[in-house]
Amino acid sequence: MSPASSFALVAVLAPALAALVLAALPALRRQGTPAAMLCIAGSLGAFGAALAALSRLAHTHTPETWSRPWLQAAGLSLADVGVRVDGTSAPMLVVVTLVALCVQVFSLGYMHGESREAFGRYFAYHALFLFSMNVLVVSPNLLQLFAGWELVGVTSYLLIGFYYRKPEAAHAAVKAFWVTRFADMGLLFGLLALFTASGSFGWEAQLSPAVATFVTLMLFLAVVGKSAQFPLHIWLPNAMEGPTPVSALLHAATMVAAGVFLVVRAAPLFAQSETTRAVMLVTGSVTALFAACLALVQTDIKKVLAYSTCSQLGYMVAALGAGSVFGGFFHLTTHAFFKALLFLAAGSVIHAVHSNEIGKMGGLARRMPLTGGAFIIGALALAGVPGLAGFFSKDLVLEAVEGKLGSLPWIALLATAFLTAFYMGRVVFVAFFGAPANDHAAHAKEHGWSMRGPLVLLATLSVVVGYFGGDLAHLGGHAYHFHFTGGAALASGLGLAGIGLAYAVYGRGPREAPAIIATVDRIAQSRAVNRFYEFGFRRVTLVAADALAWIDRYVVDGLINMTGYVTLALGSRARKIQTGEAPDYVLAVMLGVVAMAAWVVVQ
Amino acid sequence: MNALAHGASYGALIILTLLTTVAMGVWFERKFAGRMQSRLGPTMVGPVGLLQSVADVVKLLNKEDIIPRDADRGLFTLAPVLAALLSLGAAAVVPFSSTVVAADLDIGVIWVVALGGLTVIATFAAGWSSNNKFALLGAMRGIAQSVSYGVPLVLSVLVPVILAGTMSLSGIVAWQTRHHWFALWPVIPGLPALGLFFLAMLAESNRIPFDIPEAESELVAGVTTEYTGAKFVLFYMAEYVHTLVGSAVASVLFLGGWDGPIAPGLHWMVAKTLALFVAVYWVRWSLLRYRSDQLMALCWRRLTPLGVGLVLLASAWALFAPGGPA
Amino acid sequence: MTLAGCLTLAAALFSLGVYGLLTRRQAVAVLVSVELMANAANLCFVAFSRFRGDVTGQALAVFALALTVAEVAVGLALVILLYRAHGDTRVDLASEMKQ
Amino acid sequence: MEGTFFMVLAACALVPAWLAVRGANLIHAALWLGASLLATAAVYAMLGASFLAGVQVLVYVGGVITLMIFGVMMTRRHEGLVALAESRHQGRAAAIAVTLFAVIAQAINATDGLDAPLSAPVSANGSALGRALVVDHVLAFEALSLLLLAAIVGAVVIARRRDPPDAREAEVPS
Repeated sequence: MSPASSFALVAVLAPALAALVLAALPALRRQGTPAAMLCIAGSLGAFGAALAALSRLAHTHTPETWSRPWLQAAGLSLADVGVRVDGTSAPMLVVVTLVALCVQVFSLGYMHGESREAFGRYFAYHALFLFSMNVLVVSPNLLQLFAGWELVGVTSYLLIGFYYRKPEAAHAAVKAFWVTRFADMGLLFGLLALFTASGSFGWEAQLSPAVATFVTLMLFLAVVGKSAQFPLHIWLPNAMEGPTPVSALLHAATMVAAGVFLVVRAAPLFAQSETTRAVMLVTGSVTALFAACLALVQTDIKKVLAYSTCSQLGYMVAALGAGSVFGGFFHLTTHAFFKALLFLAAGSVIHAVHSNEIGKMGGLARRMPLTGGAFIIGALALAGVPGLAGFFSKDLVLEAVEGKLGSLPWIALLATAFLTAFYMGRVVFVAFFGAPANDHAAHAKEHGWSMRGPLVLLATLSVVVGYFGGDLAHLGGHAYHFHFTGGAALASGLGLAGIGLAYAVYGRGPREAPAIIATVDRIAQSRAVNRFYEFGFRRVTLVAADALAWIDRYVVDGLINMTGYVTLALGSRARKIQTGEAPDYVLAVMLGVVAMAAWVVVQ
Repeated sequence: MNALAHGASYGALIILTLLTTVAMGVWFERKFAGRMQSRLGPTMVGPVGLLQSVADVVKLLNKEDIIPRDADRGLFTLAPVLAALLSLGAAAVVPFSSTVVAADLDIGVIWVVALGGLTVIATFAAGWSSNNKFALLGAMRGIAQSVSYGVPLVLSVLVPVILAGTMSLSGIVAWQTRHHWFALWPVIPGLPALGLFFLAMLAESNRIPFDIPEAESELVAGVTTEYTGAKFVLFYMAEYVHTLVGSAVASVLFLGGWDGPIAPGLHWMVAKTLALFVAVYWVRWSLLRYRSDQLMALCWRRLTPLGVGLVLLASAWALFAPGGPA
Repeated sequence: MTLAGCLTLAAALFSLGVYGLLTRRQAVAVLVSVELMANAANLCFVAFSRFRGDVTGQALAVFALALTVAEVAVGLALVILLYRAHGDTRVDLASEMKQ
Repeated sequence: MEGTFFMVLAACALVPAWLAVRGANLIHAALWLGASLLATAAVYAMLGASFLAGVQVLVYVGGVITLMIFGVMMTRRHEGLVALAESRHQGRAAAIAVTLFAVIAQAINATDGLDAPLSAPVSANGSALGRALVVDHVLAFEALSLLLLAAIVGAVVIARRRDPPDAREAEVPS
């Protein structure tokens, strides 16, 4: 077993160990802080191991796989389980463990007010999540990836529903679960088709065009669900009912990126289908633009960020659809840092002002300079301001999309870039500048170092990570070298313009929203997509279910009940044979004996 | 046919002898009891009352043969006949000397024990058919007692069988003639086994101190309450013969049978048998009757475990002792 | 004396036992019939043992004998129980299982 | 001579057997069963199984019949000793028994080689039987011992009275 893969294995098993201990020892879990420490230790170990694996890989530049056959039957194994360390999984592993570590440390402060029992439970879920995500990331084939995929789905469910006494949270958890589960059917079908066609769950199989299209479309369905792409994005805003650090970790940086990661992972498959990539390109750009529009009008800071996440994931998907695997992956990496940063900063703000509404904030930059600075750095990175992480990756995406499908996606993404800058500017100006909206905002204070430390770390990374694009590309065997082009200038210009517009609109205190924004707001309020699903559910699914229920009750059950009645009737007749008197039974036995003996003799 | 003739002639001889011995035995017992109780016993009929038994028999045979109205006539008649036949039948396999034996069966031991066990049937038939509650109670007690004491009896009999390695009575005697009497060596399973056999035999033949089926102070005369005349004679005789045959079997099994110095074998055998017979009377006129539950407790809690222990010891002896049975 | 004779005798005894088993209602009488059947089976064992010149048949008969004794012991215990429960020992009285 | 003797014994077995299964009197039935078993024992002896014959008399006639009678007496009131209650299956039972006998007899008839005179007795002194019991079939022997023990314990437990007997009262095996 080579060093890199053993490090990766440690990265998987360290949080697993923590989760196992916390599951097996409820007494320890209910202690709260020790459980949290154990969980963070696990994450720290995982992060260290991931870093070691990455450096090892950077040294050798050789992908490594360690695996064991699984589900053996008749000398064949269905698939392998193990770890694979290559240019995709190693950086992803580092990103995941690092963000998880930051979020967990942040949570120490953020979740401080919870009861000790809930505190321990929270961290136990976190450890389980990290384990699941790592399983997904390092998997050497798509079957293990599927297992990790479902595991993170479960932990997502658990963490969204963390405040399970709150009806909205429980509802959101169920919604997220069902929507992603619907999408996961695609993954299952895709895997089955892949296995049928190629006999394995590897992502390097060569498939016929039709099969490749089917398989990748099915996989993409799962991506749409997990990465909250239009039209299955509806669960992500609701998922904001979970604790804010959870949103930062699962629903911004890591889990939702798993969909993108899947496409990156299975790039050889996706490369075989032009159709799927076109679908991805369209879906990605539509999602990016659509979600950005919705983000314009949200008043809940977390929902702004949630739609922003949708939008950025749309960017990544569009990049992948355009054929730029590295573009998508790079944006995934940078986005993970600055979006986690944004969410944690938002969490810090929310913790201070006890509200999610940006209208109830204001002037926070002065009272919480570190948080405000971190949020602004994140917002600038997201807006694609030159020099920050988002700029490089977004530029790469735009470059990839340019010219595809009549340039419509490119235009959409450019518009998105503008809108992104605008809505982030809106949030920044409304929440962090101007006058405090109320007493909470006026007396907001910075929190302890457990919350400030991760912000500083992530802010730093949001600034610098863009410059490592070349190394990242080199690790994955891609060619990338940044050069400032006209497209980049256009994008950053649009971003700056968006910020400027936001300043013009919101910079000097709250003001009546422009007419166009009000229109978008009205459209958003109509919840068209959700209502479409509700219609589909109530009118189609429920009616069909009612019809099926009728058939089940009166036809299927009727048959069964009839069987029962007939049996009963026969039984009450047959019961008369059972006199309960031994001589009668003996008589029957003897009849049988005589009959058998006679049969034998006659034979 | 020769064997058959041999068996028949010796059988007749043995039966006659037994019956004579019974008659003499009754006289002897009465004299013996009289002496024990500081009285004379029979003196009037014949010299020293020797013909008293004959007179008694004649008297009994002349008595009216009464069958109670509600009795089960068939069984009532069958019972004494069966009792007499069984006790005499047991005598058929007992070797009185190396030649004086009616049927030298290879499973003589089992024959004796089995017929002894069958006596129960006769006891029961008598008690039940009499339609008399004393008789029935006596029969019930008799059955419980016989079935229970059958166990230590068989166990004690197994000791010589194991040591000699044969179930033939004459074979056992022959082994003792060649080696030693079982009552003397190996003394630990041998002598206690003799005691056990003696006690179990007393119980099986309903003799004092185990005469609970009769128990004249409680049950009038037990199973024989309703019997008179010839049937009573048969019962009486059967009981005597049973005791006599039991004594003979004990001699054969434990005391070397016809083995003895100087005198002919038959004399030794008769002497040993009569000695044991006298011992039975000695006990009868010395001891009191046991209570029914005490009797059972003695059997199951004392004698049966003892018997098992003796059988185990005998087995160990047969396995490990030098010069054991072939 | 032939094997056929012994077997026919056994068959007759067995059939009589069957007849008794089917007609008798008294628990003890049922036991009597069962014993008759078991005895018939034993007779077959012994006859075949002689026929084949193999002592195994007799061994089987001994086993069967012991089994029968055990059966009678338990059976009579049940009869006594039946008597305590019903004051009678007719087997058709013991039909509580019918309900 | 032997054949005649066998015929007589067979009659001695069958007639009491008939009386045992038909007799109205339970006690008589048990005793008739004993008689039938005695006759069977005699057949055993004729077949050279003298040990088995002895055991048959000892165990069956001396033990089983006695137990049965004991059982009858323990469970019947004195006036109720007559087993009047006959089953309603008379005709069917007779038909079954006759058919069974016919079938078996037919099977015996149809099989060749059963009419040959029987060979020499297999065991003269029981030692071969003993060896078969405790050497060849020792496992069955031990299992049977266990069964007997279980039967004894079971019978005692089933038949014992609910209220614990007086300490002085010994348990009567039944």
